[in-house]
Order: sequence, then C-alpha cells, then structure tokens
Amino acid sequence: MSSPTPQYGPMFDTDELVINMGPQHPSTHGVLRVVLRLDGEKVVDADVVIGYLHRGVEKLSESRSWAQIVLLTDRLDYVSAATSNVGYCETVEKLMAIEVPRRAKYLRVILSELQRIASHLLWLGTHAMDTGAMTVFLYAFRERELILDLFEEYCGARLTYNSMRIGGLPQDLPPSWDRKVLEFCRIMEGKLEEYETLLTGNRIWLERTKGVGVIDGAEALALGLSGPPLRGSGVRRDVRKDEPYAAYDEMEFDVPLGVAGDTFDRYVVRMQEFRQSIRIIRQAMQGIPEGPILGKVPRLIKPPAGEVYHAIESPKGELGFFIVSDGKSMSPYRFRVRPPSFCNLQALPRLVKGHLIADVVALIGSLDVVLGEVDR
Amino acid sequence: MAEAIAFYVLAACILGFAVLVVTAKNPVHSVVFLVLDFLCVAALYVTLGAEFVAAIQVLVYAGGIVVLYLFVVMLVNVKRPPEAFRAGGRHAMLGLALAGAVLVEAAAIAVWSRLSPAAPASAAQSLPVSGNTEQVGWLLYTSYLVPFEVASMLLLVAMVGAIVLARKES
Amino acid sequence: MADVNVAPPAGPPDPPPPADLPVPAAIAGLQLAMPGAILALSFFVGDWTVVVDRTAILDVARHLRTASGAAFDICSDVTATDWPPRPERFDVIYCLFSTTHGQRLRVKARVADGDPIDSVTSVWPAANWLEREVFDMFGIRFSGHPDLRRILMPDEWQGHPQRKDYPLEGPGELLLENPLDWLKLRQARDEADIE
Amino acid sequence: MITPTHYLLLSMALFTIGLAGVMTRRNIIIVFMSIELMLNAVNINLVAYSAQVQNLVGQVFAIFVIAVAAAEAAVGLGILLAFYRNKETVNIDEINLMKW
Amino acid sequence: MVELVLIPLLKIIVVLNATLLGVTYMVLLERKVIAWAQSRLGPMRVGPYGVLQPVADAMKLMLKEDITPARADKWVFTLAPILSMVPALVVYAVIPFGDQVHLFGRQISLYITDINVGLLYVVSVTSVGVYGIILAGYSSNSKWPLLASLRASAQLISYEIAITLTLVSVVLMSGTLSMVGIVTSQASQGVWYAFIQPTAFIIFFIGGLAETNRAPFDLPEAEQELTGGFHTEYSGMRFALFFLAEYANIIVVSSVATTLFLGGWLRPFPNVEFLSFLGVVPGWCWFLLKSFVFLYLFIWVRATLPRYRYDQLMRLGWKVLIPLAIANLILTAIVKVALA
Repeated sequence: MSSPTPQYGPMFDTDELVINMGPQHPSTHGVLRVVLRLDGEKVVDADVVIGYLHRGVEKLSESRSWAQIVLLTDRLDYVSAATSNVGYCETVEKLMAIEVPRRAKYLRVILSELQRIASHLLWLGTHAMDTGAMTVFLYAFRERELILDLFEEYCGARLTYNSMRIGGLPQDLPPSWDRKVLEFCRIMEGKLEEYETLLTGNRIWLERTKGVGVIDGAEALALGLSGPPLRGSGVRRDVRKDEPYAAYDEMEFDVPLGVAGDTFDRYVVRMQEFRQSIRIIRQAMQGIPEGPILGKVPRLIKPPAGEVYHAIESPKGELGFFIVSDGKSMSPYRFRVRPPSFCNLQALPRLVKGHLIADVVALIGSLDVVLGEVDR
Repeated sequence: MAEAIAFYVLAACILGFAVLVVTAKNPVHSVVFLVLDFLCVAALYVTLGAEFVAAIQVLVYAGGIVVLYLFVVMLVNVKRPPEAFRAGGRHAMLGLALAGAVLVEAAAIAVWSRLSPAAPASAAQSLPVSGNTEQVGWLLYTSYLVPFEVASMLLLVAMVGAIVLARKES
Repeated sequence: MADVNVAPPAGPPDPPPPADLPVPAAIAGLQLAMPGAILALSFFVGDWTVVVDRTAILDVARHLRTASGAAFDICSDVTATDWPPRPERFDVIYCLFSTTHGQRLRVKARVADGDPIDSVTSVWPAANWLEREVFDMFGIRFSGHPDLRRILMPDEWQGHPQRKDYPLEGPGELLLENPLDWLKLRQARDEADIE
Repeated sequence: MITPTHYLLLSMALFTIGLAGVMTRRNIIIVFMSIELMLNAVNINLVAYSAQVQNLVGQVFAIFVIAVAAAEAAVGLGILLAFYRNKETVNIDEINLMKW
Repeated sequence: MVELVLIPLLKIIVVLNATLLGVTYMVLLERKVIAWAQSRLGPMRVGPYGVLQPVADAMKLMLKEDITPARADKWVFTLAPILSMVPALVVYAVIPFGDQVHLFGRQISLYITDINVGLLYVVSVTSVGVYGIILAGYSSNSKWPLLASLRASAQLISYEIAITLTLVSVVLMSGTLSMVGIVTSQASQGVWYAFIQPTAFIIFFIGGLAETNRAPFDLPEAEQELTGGFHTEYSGMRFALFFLAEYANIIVVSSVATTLFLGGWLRPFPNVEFLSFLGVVPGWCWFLLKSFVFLYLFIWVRATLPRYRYDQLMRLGWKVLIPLAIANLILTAIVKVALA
C-alpha cells in the first residue's frame, strides 16, 4: 500500500508548498481534509483525505432491525434527513413489494422537496459564506428556519427527523400544516429574488464563480458526478425523471441544466431547483389525495432473500441503497449506501487543479458535500 | 539642550541597532533592527530640519526597501539554520581590523577638521520658495533635473532587471 | 442477534429470470459478444443482474460502456458482499446506469479472498474511490487501480471492517466467538478507564 | 551644542559598523543590509552638513542615494534569488564562480 | 512650558484615548450594523442594547491566555503586534479634527501638530504597518499565517501605490502637503475635493478598503480560506493589538478621506452664505460626522459583497486602479497648468 502522506518538501522551496486544508478548517464543511500542493497560491495537486466522520453505518446496520435503520439514515446526510429516509424506505418496500398508498407518496414528495429546499439553502448560505458574502448565509438560514419549523410541527424533530416508515409515513399531516407550507412557498419565492439580487448579478460573485472548476458533461459523467453538479455540466440526469419514485411521475417540473459546467452554472442550477421544488410542492399540495398513509406492512419486517438497488434524487445527487437480505435474520445481510457526496467529492482534485486556494473553497462549496454522508 | 538630548538618544539608538543588525544570528531579526535603525535615522533628519528626506527615508527605505529584504530573507531563510556570527575566523579578524583602521582614519580626519574648521561654506542658497519640501522639490526639478531623470531611469532599469532575474525560468 | 444461531448463508439467492421475460438488449448483446464470461443471469424485484467471470470483468466493463445497445455511462456504485462459507467468498457488485437507454444493470463477479480483480477505473473513472472503499472495507485488491489505499479507515488500520468475521465493536482483544469473555474484558477496561 | 562633528562621528561609527558587517558576515543578505547601513551613514553626513551650511543640495543628494539604494536592493536581491535557486545557499563564500 | 509641553501632552492623551475608545466602539458599531443588515440583533446582553460589549470584549481579551506557539520566533512574535499597532496610532498626530477653539481662555487648535509634510507623514508611517503583518506571519511558524502575511503584504504594497497617486492629485489641487493646509485650501477654493477629484476619491476609497484588509479585499483574514489570516496563532492581548490596529487603521483612512476629500472640519458648502447657520455646529462635529459616514460605508460594503480572489484583487489594483490614478494625476496636472 502506498503511503498517503505526500512527500513534504522544504517549507519555502522556491516552487512548492504542501499545505493541509482541514480537517479543522472553516470551509471544509465538517472534517474534510484536503492536502494541497501549492505553487504560490496555485494548486498543483490535491489529495482528498476523508474518513474522519466514519461511524460504520453500513456495518452497524447489519445488526439493527429493518425498522431501526431508518434513524441511522437520518445521520447520513444530516442536513437532508428526510430524503435519506425516503430512499431507505422505498428500497425496503421494493424488496418486500409493499404497495405504498398514494397519499403517503404525495407526502413523501412534499417532505422531500421541502428538504431539498432546506438543503439547498444550507448550501447557498455556506457557499456564499465561503466566498465571503456573509449576509446571504444568514438570510438563507432565516428561511431554512421556517422549513425546520414545518418539520418540527410534522414530526417533532428539527434535524434528524426519522420521518418515514417502511410502507408509508408515521403520521398524517398536522392540522393547517398545508396552509403553512403554501405560505412558506410564497415567502420563499420572494426571498429567492433577494438572494439573486445579492449574488447573481454581483460582479465579484460572477468573477469568483464563472470559469472556476469547469467540467464538461462527458467528464462529469465519467467522474461519477450526480445531482446539481452533473446537471450544471449540461447532462440531463435526474432520478426523479429517469426512474420516478414516490409520486414524481405525477408531478410536472423541469430539470434545470447548466451550459458551461462551472461553479456559476452549478449555482444557477440549484437556484432554479429552488423554484422547481416550490412548483412541485404546490402541485403535490393541490393534488394530495385522501386516504391512508401507511400501506399493508407485516408486523414483523422480514424481507425475502435477495438483493436490491434503489436510487432516489437527494439534494446532493443520486442517493442509492443496495440492500441484501438473507431472508432469515431480522436485519439486512448487507446494507450499502451509495452516497452522492462521496462520489461528487471524488471530482474535487480534478476540479481544483490549476486554480487558486480561494477557488478550492468555492469548489468545495459548489459540490455541496456533507461529510456525514461521505464518511458514513 | 533638547537638541543635545535628542541627538544623543537617537545616536545611541542608531548605533545600538546597527550593531544588532550586524550581529543578530537570525537574518529576520537583522531586518527588524534595520527597520528600527532607519526609523531612528529618520527621526534624526527631523531634528536636522530635513522633513522631506525623513519622510522619504521612512516611506522608501523602511516601508519599501527593507520589506524587500524581509521577503527575500523569508524566501531563502528557512531551509538552512541561520549562520552564526563567526567572530573567531581569520576572515572576521581581518574584517574587523580593516573596519577599525577606517574608523581610526575617519576619526583622525574628524578631529583634524575640528581643529581647523573649514571656512563657512557658501551662504544659504536663496531659493524662490520657502519650506523644506518646496525647496528640495525646487532644487530637484531645476538644478538637478538631469540627475533626477537619470535616477528615475536607473530605477526603471533596476525594476526590469530585478523582474528578469527573479523570474522562474520555465 | 439472531444471526449467531442461524447458519450463515452461503450466497445470495440470485433467482434466475422467469422464462417468459425478455432479456434486455444490453444483456443479450453481452451474451452474444462474450458468451464465456457470463456465469449466470438473475432477475429480482425488477433488477437485472449479470454474474460474470472475475477474470473477464474488464472486458465486460468495456463492452458495457461502449456497445451501442448498452452504453452504461454511469457507474453508480461499486460495492461488495461477503459470504464467508463460499470458497469465492466475495461478490463485487457494479451498479450501472445508462443515460441513453435509461436502464440499470448490476454486474457481479465472485472473488476469493486474496485474489485480485481487475480495476474498472480505466472504463469508469468514478470507480476510483468506490474501489478504494471496497478495498478498505473488504480487502479485495483491484489490480491496475491507480491509487489503491484505504479511504475511510486510518491508513495503519488492521483488518477490513465490512467482512462478516470482523466484530461489530471493532478489533477487540477477542473475536465474537467468545462474546462473554469479550464483554468481561470490555467491562474491566471500562472500569479501568473510570478509575 | 551639537556640532557637525558630532554628526560626523556618528556617521563614521555607523559606517564602520556597516563595514565590519560587510567584512565579517557570510550571509549575503546581511552583507547587503550592512551596505545599507553604510549608505545611511553617508546620508546622515549629507543631511547634517546640508543643515549646517543651509544648502539643500545635501538633501537632494541624500534622496539620490536613497534612489540608488532602492535600485541596488532590487537588483542585488534579484541576483540573490536567482543564485539561491541554483545553488541553494546564501553564503558569500560559496559564491565564488563567475558562472555556473 | 504650558504651551510647549502640557497642551500637546494633553492633546495626545485625549486623542489616544478617544481613538482607542472609538476603535472599541467601532467594533460594536460594526457588529450592530451588520446584525441589522442580516436581520439579527447583534450583541444585546452586556448593558442596554449591548453598549458595554466592548468593555466585556476588552476584559475577555486581556484575561485570556496569551499563547506563544511552540517553535515560534518568540521575540518577533511579540514585536509584530506592536509594530502593527504603533503606526496606526502615530498617524493621529497630524489629523486635524477641527480648527481652533477657545478653551480656558486659550486658543487651542484641534490637532496635535501641523507639519508641512503632513500627508507624506501619513503615507510613510502607514507604510511601516506592513511589518507587523509580515512578521506575524513569519514568526508564527505556521503555514496558513505565512501564506496570509505574504498575501497581505503584496496587497498593501500594491494598493499603496494607487492611494499615494490619488493623494498626489489632491496635493496638486491644494498646493500643500499639510493636512490643515489641505482643509483650508478647500475652504478658500470653496469646494470639497471629492467634487473636483471624484476619480481620486473613489480610488482612494477602494484602495482604503484594500489597505485596511476590509471586505471585499479581506483576503489576508479570510477565515474561510486561510483559517483566520496572519493572526491565526495569536491570542489574548497580542491578538487584541492586531484587532485594535485594524480598526484604528479604518478610522485613519476615514479621517484622511474626510480631510482630503470632504473638507475636514468644514461645514457643507463652506462659502455659501445663506447656509451659515450650519456653522452653529462646531467643526469637530462635522469632522466626526463625515468620518462616521465613511465608517458606515466600510461596514455596509462588508455586509454586502463577497470576497475577491487573490489574482482578481491584484488585477484590480495594478491594471485598473493604478493606471486610472496615473491618468487622473496627469489630467489634473494638465488642467492645472492650463488654468494657471
């Protein structure tokens, strides 16, 4: 096995400086460590070191019952727990061939999209903060707070929701919750204008994002990017459209695409996704059918032996669950998460090469990684 | 009285810092002492009524040239331990002896000049402007225009030369 | 847990596809191109799986990536499962997706402990970290991988945590075979910590 | 009373210190700095006598000296950097070849 | 004796204390204004509306452990904050806060001294401040501060050129380097130089933002990139000195801008007779008010803009501001000669 530690040259050689960005660094969104080889301020090479937050969720799940795993999925991408919940529950439902009631499907769409907005708000705030626009950060968190309030009212938790059950949802909507959601959508649309005023037309923001970390569609596909980073490169790939799950096949929405594949396009794609999410929430709210929220689920969840892979579109990208059941025990034989952040982060060394340190920070922000999911 | 106190204090500082510049083990310390030394020299110029030169001394010397030194020291310093002051070497003895000889010679001249003061030089030039800065400026742009332009050319050449020399050959 | 009492399964069921189900074009093309490489075909809850020969994995990958009927341009996931009783104890699993045809396919290869398998990073660069993770977690070596080293666990870590014989609580002084002793030991250690 | 002789002595002492630095130190950067000290000694003299004889030409000269010092520092340090890149030393004793 | 020693001494004491108080409250102002911009409240706990927050901050910084990192160059590490702080305070010697006032039967001028190279003094003294930053980065024996200090020094030196060039065009207008002289010449010419030198004014403001390491030029302290900048390794009182120096510099830039471009202590439209009722307000109040406008602008900009990247900052400095300043200078000179 080759040594991971790069050869540390003399501190001030006339050409290169090796510097550790992280694991304690304000812009690495957790405990990411990037070993940068610098020529002046220019990044010659980068090595991403992860695993500081590895909790062994996959291993742990092999000794937890099927229902208990839902709350482990909360802790994967802890800023969008609801989508992880949806992904896991749908995978088990696929394995067990459980029919989920339509109302539950609609509710899952609503919660997923609210969660997407919340996650994108966190991305927007930290991304802007990383490039020095600190007001946007607080504005974004102000609106995220509204979503957290909605979730709190729905399931009692603000971050790790445990908001899905295999076969449906734990509870129906609280009274007048739907009105609040629509009210939130109205507020959010106005606030989006505010963010765009602060950033989209801002010359400094354009200079900081345009042409930074350019990656074309083919290379983005090859590097395994998914979600907004892939769509920013102009590849039309959205699990919600390609392999519809929950009630997305009944929703009407566009998949925003970028052109240049730079940081700005990834930004624009996510800003558009805010609007699309709002559109989906409105449709789902309008079309939500009455009915049960939990399908016919056996008392004892014990799926048949077999393997299943199911992917959903989490705010970060394609979140896949690969689950193997041996049909005998009470827990999965193998539980594998295909974390979008992990695969997106893989492209970071390629993206930062030749850019400056400040761009490294902007690029980590534009990939929108959550280390809880990267390290699992 | 005040002038004397100022002179002696400043002179002590100038010489003290100069000795420290020369003897400091760490070149960065040398640079720091050099800055302090130059600031004291600037203060000395102020006591002599040469405010413009004092300002230039601080602006160009302390604020510019020495920063350059500091950069270079930081660029080349870290790799090798700073070289110690080697007073014992043959070289050093020779150097100190030479410096001593110059000191004696200069002191002799000074004492001699003290004993037979030169005739007061030509009386104050009458310039059409008053104030130190204005007068220096007047001289620079009238009598010394050509040297001034030559100096600016020299600086330009030095700038280009420094860039060419320091640039990495790629 | 119940696992301890039940004999460990010897492998995934891999149910064969129903006879009346048409085989997707991609798999048919693969069967045609390299019939020797395919060991089995499986269909379960809508997912197609091809079990291929370990030694042919790189050729299969290249075919699946380039053949017009397949064109699997996204390598979603590379992972593995561990079936200790089986002689070829590991399944290395590749989850593929084709954006042109909008379909998924899983490719599986069986690997014995210690045997290398060809890396597919030359076909899908995305497999780089995924294969590193499989190496880290299962100890499966990928030959031809540009940078095969641990990714989640510390570099000096001993053992491969996702193997079934690796204890959940980590590399304790004793393995799970003597859980009582292990518990006692852990208790003693905790008490020592408190003191 | 401070006479020009005082300034002369001060400048002389400073010059000697600088000279001693040039002669004894082996680090070329410190040698450069010692040269700067010597230039300053000259400047003190120029300014002091300029004040004494009420003629500002001395100050004008001091300004020229500063300009030349700036040029010298830039070129000298440029040479030093180029040299350091090739030989990785700042020891003046090792700088003994006209080309390398 | 009173005239020679006591009054200047008193003035120095008053100015230094006012400055340090101003600096601490500048911090509070910044926190409050940014908080309001971001729909927050800002500090509210210490005293009513948090007005005693600076006191608490000062206490905290003084009582904090003063850490010197292992293998740091201790001597330089201690010297650096001092070298940063002293120039920032020394500049106040020539800043004219107001004209003359009658106090205790004496005519007292509201500035410590008025030297005829005042502006040159400001420029040269502030140019020494860069040492604090370089030496802090060097002596911390840590890579991030070193990187930050290299950034900072390159930035300071680059923008100093542009600033100095704008100052020269102001000097061309006023014909004097004395700070008081510049204000009086604005009074005699009857116009603030901001109106006849708008380019210089804008360049000065942008350069001032860069000189004081303020957003959007706060790269040397970009915690998102450099984990805090050149003072990463500092704590306690030594960190407080850097902090004070930064804010003192902001006030210096505001004061100099007020003096040079906004007529210092002059009331608005100093030669318009029917506005003479504005003269009721003492000159130093006008000065403080104008400086406050600048301080507010500094904070406002910080709350609004993202940060430049290093190469963009350098490009802006060298390819936009310096040529613009030179062009402005030449134009000013031509117009001046043509009018004369």
